[in-house]
Amino acid sequence: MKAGPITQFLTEDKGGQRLLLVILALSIYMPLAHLLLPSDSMFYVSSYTLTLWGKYLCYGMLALAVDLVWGYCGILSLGHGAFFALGGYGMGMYLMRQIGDRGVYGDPVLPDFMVFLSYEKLPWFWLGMDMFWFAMIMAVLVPGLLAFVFGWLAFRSRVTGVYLSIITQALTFSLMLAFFRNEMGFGGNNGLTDFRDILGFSLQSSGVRAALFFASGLLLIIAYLVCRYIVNSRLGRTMVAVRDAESRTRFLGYRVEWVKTFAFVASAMIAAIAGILYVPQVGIINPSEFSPIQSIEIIVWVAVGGRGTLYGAVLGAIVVNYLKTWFTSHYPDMWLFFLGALFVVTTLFMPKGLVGVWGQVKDYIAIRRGYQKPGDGTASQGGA
Amino acid sequence: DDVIKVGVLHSLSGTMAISETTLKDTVLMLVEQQNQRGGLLGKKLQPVVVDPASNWPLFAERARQLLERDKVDVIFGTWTSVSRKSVLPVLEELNGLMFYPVQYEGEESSRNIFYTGAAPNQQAIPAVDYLINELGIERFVLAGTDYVYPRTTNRILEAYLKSKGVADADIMINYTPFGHSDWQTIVSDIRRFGSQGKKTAVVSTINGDANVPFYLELGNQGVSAEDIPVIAFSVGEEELSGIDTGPLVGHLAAWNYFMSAESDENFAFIDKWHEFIGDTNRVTNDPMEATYIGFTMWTKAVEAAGTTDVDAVRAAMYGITIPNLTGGYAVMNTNHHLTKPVLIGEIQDDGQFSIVWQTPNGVIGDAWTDYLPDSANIIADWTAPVNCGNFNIRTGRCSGQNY
Amino acid sequence: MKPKHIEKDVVLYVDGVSVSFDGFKALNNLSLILNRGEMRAIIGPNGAGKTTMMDVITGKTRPDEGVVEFDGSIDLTKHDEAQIANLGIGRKFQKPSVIETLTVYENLELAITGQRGNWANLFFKRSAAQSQRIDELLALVRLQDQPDTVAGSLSHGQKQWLEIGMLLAQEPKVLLIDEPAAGMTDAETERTAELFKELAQHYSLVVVEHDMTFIRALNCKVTVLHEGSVLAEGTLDQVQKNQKVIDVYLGR
Amino acid sequence: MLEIIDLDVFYGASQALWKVNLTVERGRVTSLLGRNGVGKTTLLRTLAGQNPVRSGQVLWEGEDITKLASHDRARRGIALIPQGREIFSQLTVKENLETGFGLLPRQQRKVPDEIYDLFPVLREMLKRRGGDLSGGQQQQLAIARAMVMQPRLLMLDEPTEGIQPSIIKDIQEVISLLRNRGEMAILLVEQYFDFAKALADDFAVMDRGRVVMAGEAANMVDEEVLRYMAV
Amino acid sequence: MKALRFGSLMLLAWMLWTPALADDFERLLQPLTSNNMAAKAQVVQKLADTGDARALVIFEAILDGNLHFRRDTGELVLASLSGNMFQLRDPYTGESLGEAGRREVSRVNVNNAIRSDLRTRRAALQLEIGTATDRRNAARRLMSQIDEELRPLFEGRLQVESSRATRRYLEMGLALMDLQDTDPRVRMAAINTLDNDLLPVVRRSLTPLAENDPNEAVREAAQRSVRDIDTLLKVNRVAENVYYGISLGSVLLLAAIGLAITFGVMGVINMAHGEMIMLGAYTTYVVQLMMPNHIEYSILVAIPAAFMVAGLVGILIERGVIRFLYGRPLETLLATFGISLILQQAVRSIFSPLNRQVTTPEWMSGSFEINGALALTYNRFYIIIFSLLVLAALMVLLKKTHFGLQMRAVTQNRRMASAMGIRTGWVDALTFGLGSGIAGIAGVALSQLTNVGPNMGQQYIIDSFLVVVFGGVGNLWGTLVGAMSLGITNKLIEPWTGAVLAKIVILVAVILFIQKRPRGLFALKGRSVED
Ligand SMILES: Nc1ncnc2c1ncn2[C@@H]1O[C@H](COP(=O)(O)OP(=O)(O)OP(=O)(O)O)[C@@H](O)[C@H]1O
Ligand SMILES: Nc1ncnc2c1ncn2[C@@H]1O[C@H](COP(=O)(O)OP(=O)(O)OP(=O)(O)O)[C@@H](O)[C@H]1O
Ligand SMILES: [Mg+2]
Ligand SMILES: [Mg+2]
Repeated sequence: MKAGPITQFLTEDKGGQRLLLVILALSIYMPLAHLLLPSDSMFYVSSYTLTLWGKYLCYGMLALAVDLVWGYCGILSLGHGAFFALGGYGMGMYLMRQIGDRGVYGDPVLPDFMVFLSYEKLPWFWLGMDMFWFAMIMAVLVPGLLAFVFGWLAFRSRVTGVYLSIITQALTFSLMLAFFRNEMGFGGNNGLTDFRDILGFSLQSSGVRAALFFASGLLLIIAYLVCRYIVNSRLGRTMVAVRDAESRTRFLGYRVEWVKTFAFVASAMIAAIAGILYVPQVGIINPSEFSPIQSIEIIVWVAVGGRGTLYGAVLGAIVVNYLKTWFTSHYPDMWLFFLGALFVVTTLFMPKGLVGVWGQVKDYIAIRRGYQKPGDGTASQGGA
Repeated sequence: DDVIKVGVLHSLSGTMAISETTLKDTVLMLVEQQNQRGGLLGKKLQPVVVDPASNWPLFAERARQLLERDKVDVIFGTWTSVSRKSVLPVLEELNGLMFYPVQYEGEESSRNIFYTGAAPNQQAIPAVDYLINELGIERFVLAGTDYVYPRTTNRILEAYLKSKGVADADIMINYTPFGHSDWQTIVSDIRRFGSQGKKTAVVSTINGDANVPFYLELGNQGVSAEDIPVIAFSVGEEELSGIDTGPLVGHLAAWNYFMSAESDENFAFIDKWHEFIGDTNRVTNDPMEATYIGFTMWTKAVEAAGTTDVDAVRAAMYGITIPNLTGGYAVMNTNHHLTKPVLIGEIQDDGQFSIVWQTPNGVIGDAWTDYLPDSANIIADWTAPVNCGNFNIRTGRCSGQNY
Repeated sequence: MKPKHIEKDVVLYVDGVSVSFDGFKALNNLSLILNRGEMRAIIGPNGAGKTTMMDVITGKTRPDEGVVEFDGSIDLTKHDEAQIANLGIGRKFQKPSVIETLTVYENLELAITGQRGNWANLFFKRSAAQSQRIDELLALVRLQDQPDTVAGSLSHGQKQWLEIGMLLAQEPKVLLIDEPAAGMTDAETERTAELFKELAQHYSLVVVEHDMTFIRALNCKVTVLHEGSVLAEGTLDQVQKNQKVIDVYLGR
Repeated sequence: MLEIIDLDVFYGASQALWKVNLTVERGRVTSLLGRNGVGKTTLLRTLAGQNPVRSGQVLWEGEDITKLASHDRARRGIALIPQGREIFSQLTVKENLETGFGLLPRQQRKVPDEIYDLFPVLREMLKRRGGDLSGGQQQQLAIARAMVMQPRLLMLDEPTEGIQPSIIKDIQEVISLLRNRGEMAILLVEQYFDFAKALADDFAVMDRGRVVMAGEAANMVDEEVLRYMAV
Repeated sequence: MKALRFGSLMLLAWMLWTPALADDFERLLQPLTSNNMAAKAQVVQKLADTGDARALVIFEAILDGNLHFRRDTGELVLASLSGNMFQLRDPYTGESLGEAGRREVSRVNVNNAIRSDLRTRRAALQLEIGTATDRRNAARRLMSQIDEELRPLFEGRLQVESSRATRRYLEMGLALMDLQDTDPRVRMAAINTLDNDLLPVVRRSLTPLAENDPNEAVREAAQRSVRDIDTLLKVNRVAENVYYGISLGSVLLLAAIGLAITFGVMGVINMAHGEMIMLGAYTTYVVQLMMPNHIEYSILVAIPAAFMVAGLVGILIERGVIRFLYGRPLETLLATFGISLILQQAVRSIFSPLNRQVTTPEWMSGSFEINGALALTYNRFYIIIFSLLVLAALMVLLKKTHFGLQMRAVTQNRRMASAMGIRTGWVDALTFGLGSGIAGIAGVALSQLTNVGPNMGQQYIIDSFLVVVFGGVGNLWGTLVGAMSLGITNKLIEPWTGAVLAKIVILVAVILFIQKRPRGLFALKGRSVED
């Protein structure tokens, strides 16, 4: 642990490197296969598969964000779905405005749901959302700002542990209720849907699908590298120190509240970006994304993959969601049994998640052989 | 291929499972029945069941899966409006065909969806007419869950009531969140609102699980159907099967179907259902009838078209007429909505409804309500020359189509 | 107000501090003055308030009343733990507390003096001097063979040492050291005393200990606390003869 | 009598105890000495059932207890005063003392007065939460808590740590008193050489996970022992 | 009760028997078999006009819902379902007419209007001949639909009535009629008799007088009375809201107590808590299935049964999963989340995804009337009491028993507790079982208020965590105060904000409150917390 963050990534983060390579390969192969191959080819990627995997990549990024705060900084956020959803709403608003006068009521400005709830004019927070750059900035900034205000207040008051978890849950829950309200101006329960174009290109065209997929892959890779840099830096070690010995870290002179706020905001913004990419691919954003259960599921992905490893989180998100898709179409009546059992089994037998299995196996063999890891045999080396 | 694939897109887990599982079973039953009769166009029907797990984005994903990967010929599915809205773009993009079996708020007509549930004018308006004309109601509480269906319905009703001369002060509107379980305050407000001397009724668009605690609270606070009747648009036999209906006797519901309807078609349907599900205590309800109508019409249309090709089937759908389960006939209109009768039922202590009123004729389902200014000008007609789901008769424009 | 003439030498000024927990007075009008470059031993019965005093100085506990000032005029009661640490007050806890999931090396690296802000931290690169200093400290606390051992799996005594190492890495102006010799062998205790005496040439130290041999070896002024206030002060010999100290603390 | 035979203990993949052999007799104090990190605490914890044994045996009163759970050992009269006190911090002092009552017959479930006489401060603080006590007070509580159990094997892991001199003297007296009653075997880990030596009937010295020297205290050569404890 | 009433009516029918032309009567009944409600309403009117005692029998049968007719012949019969067949009886003689299949007979349907009309008619009759309770209810019913025609009935009854409550209703009824009197003194006296009663009909009847009574004194008296009533109503509303608040609080409390053990004491982030509640509710359902004839006592059986069922499942979960996770509290979240999914699906597979019907016993339904405007519902009342009892019992267990001490010791320091001879395995299992069992009990109570379905647990999990955390983890008093303050605040602001906003406001308030008290309302203080 004496090397710098970048060297460390190159020399130590084998898992991460492998994961990034796979993702890079996917994000090049899948869009190309979708665009170029004939649909009867064995290697063709259908729009179904493409959007599905695009969704997984977004979830992967979301899990990455959660792992940054939870795995490294010990902040168990049960409300990260909120930032994801807010990012998604930002994108949704932009896409809504893109519909223009092609809505069912043909109103040039107001989205359909506003027309039929008798809005006279666009609410102020919808202004400017027809500009892509502005909408994107807002979609990242608003969740970031919310995370900042919320985090700073909570961390400054030293709200920790379950107390923090529960108020993050309360945060997302109250946002869910608020967004459910039709008066809020976000389409209530139905949310935002029926999108047409992005940047003037039809969302249903293969090219846009491919581009969105590629963007998801690329941004996931970038997000991963950013997170990896953070956790490999001394700030990352400080985060771990805060996680495991918060008050002790304070006595070393670190401003714990700022460390946490930093991690929280960074994580919220990554989650928001994931949300931004998610919405055009699944075609709808609605308040159930804020639901606490959704946020808990994110935690579950991270834990299944392997908390505190970053690549484990991404892997966990993809694996769990893949299995979910698979189970729900193959065993629609039974899939909860399988998924539930998966979670239980992972916790019981894979305390370090999927990515820890290999290490576990090695340890097991080592113990069986009575083998002693070099440099670890402290008892025989102490003293003198 | 030698099979015709029928996609079933209903939640089997999550909050909507309670309602939708039954519809999945209904489709399976109808498929089985059709296969016993020798299938369709000489091919067997093969159901493809998936579980979108009450998760709205998942509905779109599953729909895409059904159409693109499983290549189903038709989909029966969705319950909530949002799940339908989520599926809609996928259907339109891939030119799929879906039958939607639930009463809803209207304001929609997609080329790729046939709506076999009630539009507001097939449920809400007749219900209010009944309250005013038959029960002499003068004050109205419009209580609903806060989402699009109640919002729209209540807006329509409000406009309608005002057109009937009901004063603002005699209308109370109340929205509650999904799954609301503590109704004490609201019921007591309703009680107070109804004790001012004018005959009062509650028009309930309360959804799903929130109904049970609502009715329980009504019962416990001693609000009986004779004092303040509640007429509901989302409470059917299945919802009642989870409640002790003793205290609810006399409260009302408006539907196009009640299990208690005494017709031979209905008796046969119920018997078949009991046999299929293996439980004679299971009830039937309106969305099941809507599924039945949709399915039967589809088979008719496929036979008429001689193919399952979506465009051909669609063209064959218009004007198809089949007997309702309650007697009379259902007709598919070119706006993709049905003509069918409206029934008012009172809750009985055995969890059934007794039919106390019925429209003399079928009511034509209206996709775009006439009681809202923005919708009044819009019509849906999927035949030439209009060929549009949202055609503005004032501007002569067809807006909002993706193709 | 503190008398003007001692002001410039005083690094830590505690006056009239009281702390109570649910009615129990852990500190009772406690006063203590520590001069620059002074080493002070503090002894006193269990529960006398020694640790609580350190809690007050380091910002962990807020006093009910009283003045706590650092380096002339900085009012410590107005600062939080991190700020106080950054002002230059370092502390070793009674119960060894290191960051258990980090390695020995990382513990020291976190403690090493320097910028603590997020951005500085994010782009932190160890300078040659810092690397060298960490190596020295590793050797000093005799963990040079285990820099990559996770601190949590050190033995009790090793943790004590690591914590001392971290304290030194911080290079604070004032070191508050709570029971450093606990869990050390006699030989180590001696060595520690030597170490502290050396440190006392550059820093101000407050050392709490129950080991009289150790206190004697420190050879500095001794303050005896009892029931939250100062019972006696002077050289070790003086206080050891004090009958009250014998009664409440030393025993016969 | 406690007999330890060829005990090997691992933490994960690293070995902490190597073929440890030791005997602790009833009515005698065995002092275990050694530098930091040589495995003293590990040994005591293993005896209390807190670390799994890889190989070797522990016999207590003739019975093989190597595989017994911690609480079953407590039920056989083995008590540990752990290093680091391990007070139940949210329980009051009184409740801390009563946690061991489950082992005693109902009529004996009372904290003996002699405990309060030995540690008067505990009597004053019966209602205070254990975690609020000062370090030394907690140490006293930990000793008292073990004594309430009326054990037949008492293991003390650096019991004097953080305790004021006058009480150390008292503890010393109590330990010798308990020894002299002859019903108890006592295993004492201490860094404080004079204390350990004053009480020891037998002694053992550990280094790097091994017992390197053992025997009767009378035969102990201070210099040799101290060599193992030197820096 | 019903039998008695029916019996007395039969007696009366027999006494009043005036053989009319059978054909006439039968012909009158004919429209009952139609679907035309207006015609049916006329039948009722005409039947009543005949004064034929058989009409009473028909009325009673209609109200009880067992008047049917044969679909083929249209013959009126009394029918009751037993198994899959209807048992038929003659409406007048009660003699058996054999059996008929489900679809051979139809019920004579009536609507609310007719039913209400019938009830009023019956009330008039019962005021004469009913039991004391019947008379009181009848007087109350008639009084609020006051009509000059009733005066002789009321006056006649007042002469002989002995029950205070009934007399009061009769007097009020007469006073309400008197309000229309032309003589101002009579009106004045009536106002005095009504004495600011809070029954809605009183205020309603006084309002016109207060607005435009020609006599000034009467007008003023009426105005004063209306004002006083309004003030009283306001007070009552506050009282009502507080009651609602306490009741909501008690629901939150019940839902949270179990969690206060598994999460608050043991530190297990127990996502399956809601499912334990659900198990309790389903147990209630099963118990009711097993004792269909003793629904009244089923709840009393269900409480221990639910405790056992949920408790055992809890113990299984603890032994099977959670015990491997101590020291890894966050992972309990993952495992219990998995368990909760499994339990939900298990219940869905066994009992179907539909809601199950749990009957509320008679003694728990209805409400207790304090005055005309304020009535407290029994079920809520019992639940309040019940929740407090459960809490008290738990507190005693935790604080006063050795097991409680062991429980707390184990959860604080498992290793040391074991070294003290405590069988940590046992204690863990029992503690988790206890928390789960209590959640099961909560399920029994909640089954009386809301749905019993596979998702019901999900509804309570968030609220439960919120309550426990808001109150301060590990402190039962905190859970109590937390639940009550959330409940009451919610209900006090709900009238202003509506249900949705009230909930949002509460959530935001909790978020802000936690900033002030980062460890909840009843925070554990001191050094001990920090490590
Ligand atoms: N949070 C608290 N609540 C109640 N009493 C407390 C609290 N914190 C400390 N005390 C009491 O204050 C007194 C002073 O404790 P402190 O730890 O300062 O003593 P000390 O001098 O360091 O003792 P030792 O030598 O044993 O470490 C003790 O009696 C302790 O029980
Ligand atoms: N939980 C653990 N995991 C891994 N290694 C450990 C663990 N606890 C102790 N060790 C290692 O085992 C060795 C023996 O430790 P132990 O605590 O038994 O020493 P000790 O003799 O009691 O020392 P001290 O006098 O400092 O208390 C040490 O090298 C230590 O690093
Ligand atoms: Mg101390
Ligand atoms: Mg040790």
